[in-house]
Amino acid sequence: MELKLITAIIKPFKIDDVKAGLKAVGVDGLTVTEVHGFGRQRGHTEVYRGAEYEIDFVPKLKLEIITNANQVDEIVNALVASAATGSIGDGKIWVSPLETVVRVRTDERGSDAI
Amino acid sequence: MELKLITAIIKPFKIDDVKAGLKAVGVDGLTVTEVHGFGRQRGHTEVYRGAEYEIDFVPKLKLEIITNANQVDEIVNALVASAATGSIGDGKIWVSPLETVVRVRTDERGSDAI
Amino acid sequence: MELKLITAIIKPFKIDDVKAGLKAVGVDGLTVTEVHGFGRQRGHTEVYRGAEYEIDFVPKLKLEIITNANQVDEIVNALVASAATGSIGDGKIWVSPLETVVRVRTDERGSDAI
Amino acid sequence: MNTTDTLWVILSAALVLFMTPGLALFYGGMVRSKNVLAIMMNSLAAMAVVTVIWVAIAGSLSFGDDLGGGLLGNLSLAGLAHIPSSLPGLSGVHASSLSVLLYQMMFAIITAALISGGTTDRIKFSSFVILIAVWTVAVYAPLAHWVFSPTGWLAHRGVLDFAGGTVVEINSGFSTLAVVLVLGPRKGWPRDSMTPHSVPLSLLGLGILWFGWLGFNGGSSLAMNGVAVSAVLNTQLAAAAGLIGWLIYERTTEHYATTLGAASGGVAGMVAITPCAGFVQPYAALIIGLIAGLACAKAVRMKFKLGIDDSLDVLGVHGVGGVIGMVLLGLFATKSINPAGADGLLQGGGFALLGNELLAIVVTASFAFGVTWLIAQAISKTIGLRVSEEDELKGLDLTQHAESAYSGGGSGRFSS
Amino acid sequence: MNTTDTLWVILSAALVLFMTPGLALFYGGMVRSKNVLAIMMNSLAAMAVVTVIWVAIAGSLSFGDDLGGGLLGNLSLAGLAHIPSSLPGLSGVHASSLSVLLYQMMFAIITAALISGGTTDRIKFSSFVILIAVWTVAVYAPLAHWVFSPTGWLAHRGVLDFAGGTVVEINSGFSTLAVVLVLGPRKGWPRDSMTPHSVPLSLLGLGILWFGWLGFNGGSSLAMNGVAVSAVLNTQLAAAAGLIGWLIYERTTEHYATTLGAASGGVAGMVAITPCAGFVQPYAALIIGLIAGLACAKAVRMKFKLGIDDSLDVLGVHGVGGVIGMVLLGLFATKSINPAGADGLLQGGGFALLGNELLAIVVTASFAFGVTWLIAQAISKTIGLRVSEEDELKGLDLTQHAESAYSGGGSGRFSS
Amino acid sequence: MNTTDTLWVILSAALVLFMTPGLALFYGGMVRSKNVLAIMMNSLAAMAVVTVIWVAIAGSLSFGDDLGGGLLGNLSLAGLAHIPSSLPGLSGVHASSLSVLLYQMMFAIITAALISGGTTDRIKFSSFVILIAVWTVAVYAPLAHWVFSPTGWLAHRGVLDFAGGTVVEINSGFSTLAVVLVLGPRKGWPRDSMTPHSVPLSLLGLGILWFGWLGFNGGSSLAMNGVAVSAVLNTQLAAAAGLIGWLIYERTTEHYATTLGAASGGVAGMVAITPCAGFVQPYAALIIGLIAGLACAKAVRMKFKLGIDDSLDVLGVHGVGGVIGMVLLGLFATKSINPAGADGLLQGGGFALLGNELLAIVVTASFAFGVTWLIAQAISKTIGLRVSEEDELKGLDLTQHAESAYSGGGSGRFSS
Ligand SMILES: Nc1ncnc2c1ncn2[C@@H]1O[C@H](COP(=O)(O)OP(=O)(O)O)[C@@H](O)[C@H]1O
Ligand SMILES: Nc1ncnc2c1ncn2[C@@H]1O[C@H](COP(=O)(O)OP(=O)(O)O)[C@@H](O)[C@H]1O
Ligand SMILES: Nc1ncnc2c1ncn2[C@@H]1O[C@H](COP(=O)(O)OP(=O)(O)O)[C@@H](O)[C@H]1O
Repeated sequence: MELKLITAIIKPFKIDDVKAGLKAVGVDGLTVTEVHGFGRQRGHTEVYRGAEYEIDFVPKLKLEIITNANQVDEIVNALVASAATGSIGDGKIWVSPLETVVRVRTDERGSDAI
Repeated sequence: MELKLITAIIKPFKIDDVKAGLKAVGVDGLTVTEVHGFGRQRGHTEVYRGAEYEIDFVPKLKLEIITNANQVDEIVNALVASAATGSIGDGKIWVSPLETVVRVRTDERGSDAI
Repeated sequence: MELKLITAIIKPFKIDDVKAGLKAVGVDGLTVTEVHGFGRQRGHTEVYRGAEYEIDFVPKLKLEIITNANQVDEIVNALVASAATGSIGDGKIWVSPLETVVRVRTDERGSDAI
Repeated sequence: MNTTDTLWVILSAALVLFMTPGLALFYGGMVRSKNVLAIMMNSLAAMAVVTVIWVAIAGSLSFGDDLGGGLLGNLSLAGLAHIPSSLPGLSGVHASSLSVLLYQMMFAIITAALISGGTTDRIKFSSFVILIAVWTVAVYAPLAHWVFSPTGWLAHRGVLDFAGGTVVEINSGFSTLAVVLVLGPRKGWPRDSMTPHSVPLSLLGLGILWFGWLGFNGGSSLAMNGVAVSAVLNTQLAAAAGLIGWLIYERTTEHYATTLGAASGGVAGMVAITPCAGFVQPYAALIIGLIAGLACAKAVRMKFKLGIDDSLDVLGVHGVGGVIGMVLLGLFATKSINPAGADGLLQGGGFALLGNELLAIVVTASFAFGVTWLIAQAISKTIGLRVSEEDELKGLDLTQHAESAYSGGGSGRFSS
Repeated sequence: MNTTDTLWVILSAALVLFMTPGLALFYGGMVRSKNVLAIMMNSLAAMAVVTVIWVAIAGSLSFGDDLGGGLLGNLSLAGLAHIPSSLPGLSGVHASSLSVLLYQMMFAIITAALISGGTTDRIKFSSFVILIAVWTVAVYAPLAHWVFSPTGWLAHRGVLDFAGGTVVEINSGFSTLAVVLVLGPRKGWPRDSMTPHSVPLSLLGLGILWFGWLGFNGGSSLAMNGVAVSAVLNTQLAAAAGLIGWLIYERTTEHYATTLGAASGGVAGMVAITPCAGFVQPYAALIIGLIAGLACAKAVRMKFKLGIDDSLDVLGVHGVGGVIGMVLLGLFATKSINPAGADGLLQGGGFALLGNELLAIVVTASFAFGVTWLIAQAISKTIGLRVSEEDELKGLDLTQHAESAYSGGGSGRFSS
Repeated sequence: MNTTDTLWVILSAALVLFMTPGLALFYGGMVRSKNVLAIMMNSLAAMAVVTVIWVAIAGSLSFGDDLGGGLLGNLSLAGLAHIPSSLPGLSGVHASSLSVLLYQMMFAIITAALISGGTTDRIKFSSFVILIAVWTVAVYAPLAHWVFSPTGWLAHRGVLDFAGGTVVEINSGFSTLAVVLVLGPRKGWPRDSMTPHSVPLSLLGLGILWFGWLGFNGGSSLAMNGVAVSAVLNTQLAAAAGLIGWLIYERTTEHYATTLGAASGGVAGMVAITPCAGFVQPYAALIIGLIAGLACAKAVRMKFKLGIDDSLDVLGVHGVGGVIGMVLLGLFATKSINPAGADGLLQGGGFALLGNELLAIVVTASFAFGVTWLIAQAISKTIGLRVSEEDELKGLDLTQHAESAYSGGGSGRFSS
């Protein structure tokens, strides 16, 4: 069975909703990274003793999910449904091909490792 | 020569063992990210003035290694051997295809850039 | 239109230059992660009450940029041009294939989602 | 003027002043990192605004000549320009009058700052400033006059309150409750996780509070004498017992003992001993602290059932702890420690004192709640009390103060 | 020896000592995380090195018998081995002479530590140590003699300076300016983002500074009396008003009110009241603080135009604030608060005092700037004042001290 | 009762109390972030548990009427209910007896808290509580009686120890050694990296310790007099010299000067001056501090060779520093500073004092080590002293206290 990596950038405060949305479609493993995004969404201004700084990097979370190819659509849809707020900066999802997956504990490979 | 990206999620306290294991098979470059994982491994409970929080995200390290395709197996095996503790939550490894690698300093491309 | 993911490891203090370099070639979205790199660049020594620690992990930033395939070369060149200092540890760039990209807010797919 | 007494009062004033930054840290550690500066700023604002208002008017309303019926002082002390050698009713005090007014100013500051523990994460900065400015005049000053000035009607009736079980503790608890009810709970509360962003900061705050509280209670003798020594000792004992009480509650009901619980228990013990410090014996201080630790641990767990987002438990710790202290003072007060005091029920003094203490509790809680509720409503209906939903989500540090508490550096974000 | 006075002086000495770690935190929070240890280490170095130099020689140069013309003390007190029961010119002081010398030592320490606010992020540790060692003897001690010893020429002329508007504030401001001009700006300044890595750390520092400053100013009466009480009260008032002034500046010109601004305004107010604390009435303290808050807020925004990287605004806050305090003292001083003082212009005293204060400002600023510039040049030309570009980029914590302020743990980097 | 003396003792008590949260921070910064709350909690526990035990019994065992032979006090003071106007043997003390007992309580607290510096990262919380409870009665109280009560056998022999070189410093050092030997090293020590998670927290702790130590040593005169002033001054001098000594060691042997080294040197200097503070001249304080800084810097580097994981160097700093202080007191003590003292070897007093000091060192070290070892063994064999390997790996904050020191927020982990 082919394997895919789904990467999603989301707004941090949506993490609980997204977790729930993913659980509903059978995802029970993922890896989260705190990242900063730059895009259409405006950042903010900070001021320290009169020195103004434009901060255009916005805190985001990156989710990585490895999955069987046949589940990709369902998961992407669940991500979109649970992460969207409708306002700019909701984030991106991208899907990449994988060649192998291994479970470290057991050395299982492929779909069994997920 | 084809190039691959190996990504490994491991338990943080195994980093020294893994580094040693990788060195032994000739890996002398990698990139590490502090991440949080969610999976079979149970998290823990925290309590603040009686409010209980179930924390299911577990701290993990993510390692990214770019390498020639012919070394992938050896590296994956070294990762499994050095990162496994046998208990749940030891992590995952996945391998993805790459199209180019560039060394920023010299603009070298491909295998030379590793 | 084919889509690609460009990943770049750079020295943290170059982020402003790189952002400017990327803007010049039309990149207006990216995601940044704080990472630690291990490679040829030497780390440093820390000492606490006589206990010496060799720290070989060096702070780096990881940039991820999703883009149309036809822009990859231009972006990679801009990255090399803006991130290079000429000294060891300037970092790596790698390019991977993507299968889909989705904008969470609108559910747009493919090039439109970038 | 007795110089030793004055020195003691000045030193105590400095210690109480130091408690407010301590409180800012204690509270700051407990909130999420996006709101830490905003809550610390509330304490800073109290240090500035209440100081000015106290000098201008509130100090005089509290300790000026009584206007009649023990209800309020007049403006004889306004501006602190002409200070009599002894304040009305305090002719037995030999510390300089100015030092006493300075010391009392610090009480007004920290009481105002305490309110921020309930309103954190959602109150507009400008509204908080207006709130505490009005409140210092309309709520704090009358209460201080009633209880701390011997010419006040509660003091005159024989209510005992050594260092502010009513004026500081019950007052802050019920005033905060009023503001919180007008303000509403934080978005996402109690569903979302709102864990303390830095417990060590809170523990540091506790350390400063504990240190300062020795002067907060000790100084209330307004003289360096045996009563002052007892007050300091009792504060230490009640803090220790309160800490133990809270941990006992946690261990027996929930099987763990937390550091935030320990810190909270220490505070609860010191809150409860505040009215009692110069009136009770050491063994009583231990009992009072222990009961306060147990009871406040229970109390803070009830807000979830009541659905009241008193975020950092001002009511649960200061309100409840203050009530406990006042009630137990009615039981344990003894003239053997302080001849100027009274004997409580268990010391053969009958119900007289207990009755007075209960009256003071009811009066303080009602007055503080009622008037503060009116002030909060007035602000809410006019300029608004609360930030927008979007600002609340982004955090008050950024949206109210254009700052981030912690930053990595380069490009404003990444360490370089 | 009067024990109460001695106790007050000792307590004040302890409070001033505590201000230096407070300053280390105030400053430490404002720099990037790669330089926080280095700047804190500068304060630690001042606590160690200035202590030794003070005992060995500088204390005596300041308070020993005048060598003639009020220019410098002799070495009669060197080593603090033989201390007369009262110091030259201070026969009216009944606190122990040793306690006074101890108290004054703490002033020398914090004044030296203040310089690090300008030189941070680029000064070599060893050079900073040498700088403050020489400076304590060549700059601080003469100024302290001129102003703080009644036998000094400025004091003798009638210059009033209660707790160091010249010796501490103007001195540190202009000394720092001199070093900064020799040192040059930080690499990347002002283009690169250099945001504070931990504002809560700075706010904690402010809390400690505020607490300590009550003793810094209060203790300068060298006796527990009405002047001491006034000095403490005025310090509190000026801090409050300074905080408000700075925030008013921010809100009216830039539409926000920051916590770092609040903290800075509190400091500005206390700086300005330092020379005035025991000489003015409460209303004047409020005015002085308010003006200082407004003016220093403006002043710190001018360094960008001048292109001078006085990184944490020692000149803008301490230099400017000190000048404001000295000038306003010439207006507001009144013998009604301190019979040993004088009446200022607005108190019917004419221009005499104001003239003296202006003279003291000019003398202090010129002397501090000039001599410090020579010292900094000498160091710069010999062992060098500044770290290498590469070390500056990596950060001083790693390159000067082989340490990281914050670390995760495992493999020296990741929490495990 | 002399009010000035009492005020000095009370103030000193407050300063010593403040040292324990300071210690919690000093230690907390040095451990990994997964164990910071646990070690701070050890200090909080000492503040609570030792307070109660001191009032109940240990204070009386220390300062009650001697049971015979100077070995232990009786229970006359138990509960602090009936306090004589002067404590046995202390009729020359005019501070209130209760204030003295309060002050001494703070010593017992911090001595117990010091032990956590050795046992951190692996000791069970409940076992630590039991350990210090028993230890306060069985180890601390007897030692305090022997040395601090004039009726104790060591004091009676003429042993000098101004503020606890034996009772606090050597005692904590060797008691910790005993517990550490029973406990064993941390998993992974010394191979794994265990870098301090927040050096600024430790530097803040040092600042508080330094501030408090002025009262720790100064207050031990139990009166505001020239000896108190000398004690405060000497503490400052030794801290400064200790800091310099440690840095000299680092620079000459390892080519760097660290901030943690500076902080440790300051502590080492203050440890060593503790027994000497009120007995020696300023120049001697500088020498004592310098030697302590050098020697303790060397000492902490030896644990790696000995394979003893005294994690934060309680033996290396407090044990070694205390021994150095006691020995040098035998050389430098002089009646010119304190007529109630004695002359040391270099002051023409012969070997008498030095002999006494050496005896006190040996007795204290042996007694503390021996009895503490028995207590630790008893706990280890019954309820266990150490957490499980898994819990140690996860960290004590989570597994002992169900808390994380630092958290981002949302989902309990990520800032939102
Ligand atoms: N080209 C890109 N490559 C990588 N990440 C991107 C790219 N564009 C946007 N992102 C990520 O997606 C986030 C949201 O993008 P943004 O343009 O702000 O809004 P939207 O998702 O509504 O289009 C960004 O903060 C960034 O993390
Ligand atoms: N489907 C997945 N996609 C991405 N990462 C995963 C996935 N499943 C698990 N992980 C990562 O691997 C870690 C370990 O997984 P877990 O299920 O806990 O145990 P095990 O590795 O023993 O199967 C997780 O914490 C998470 O970081
Ligand atoms: N094989 C690799 N796989 C992944 N990342 C690598 C690899 N080699 C180097 N890196 C990353 O690139 C950074 C720079 O590499 P380094 O070898 O130090 O210098 P250079 O870029 O000059 O070759 C490293 O810190 C690491 O983050």
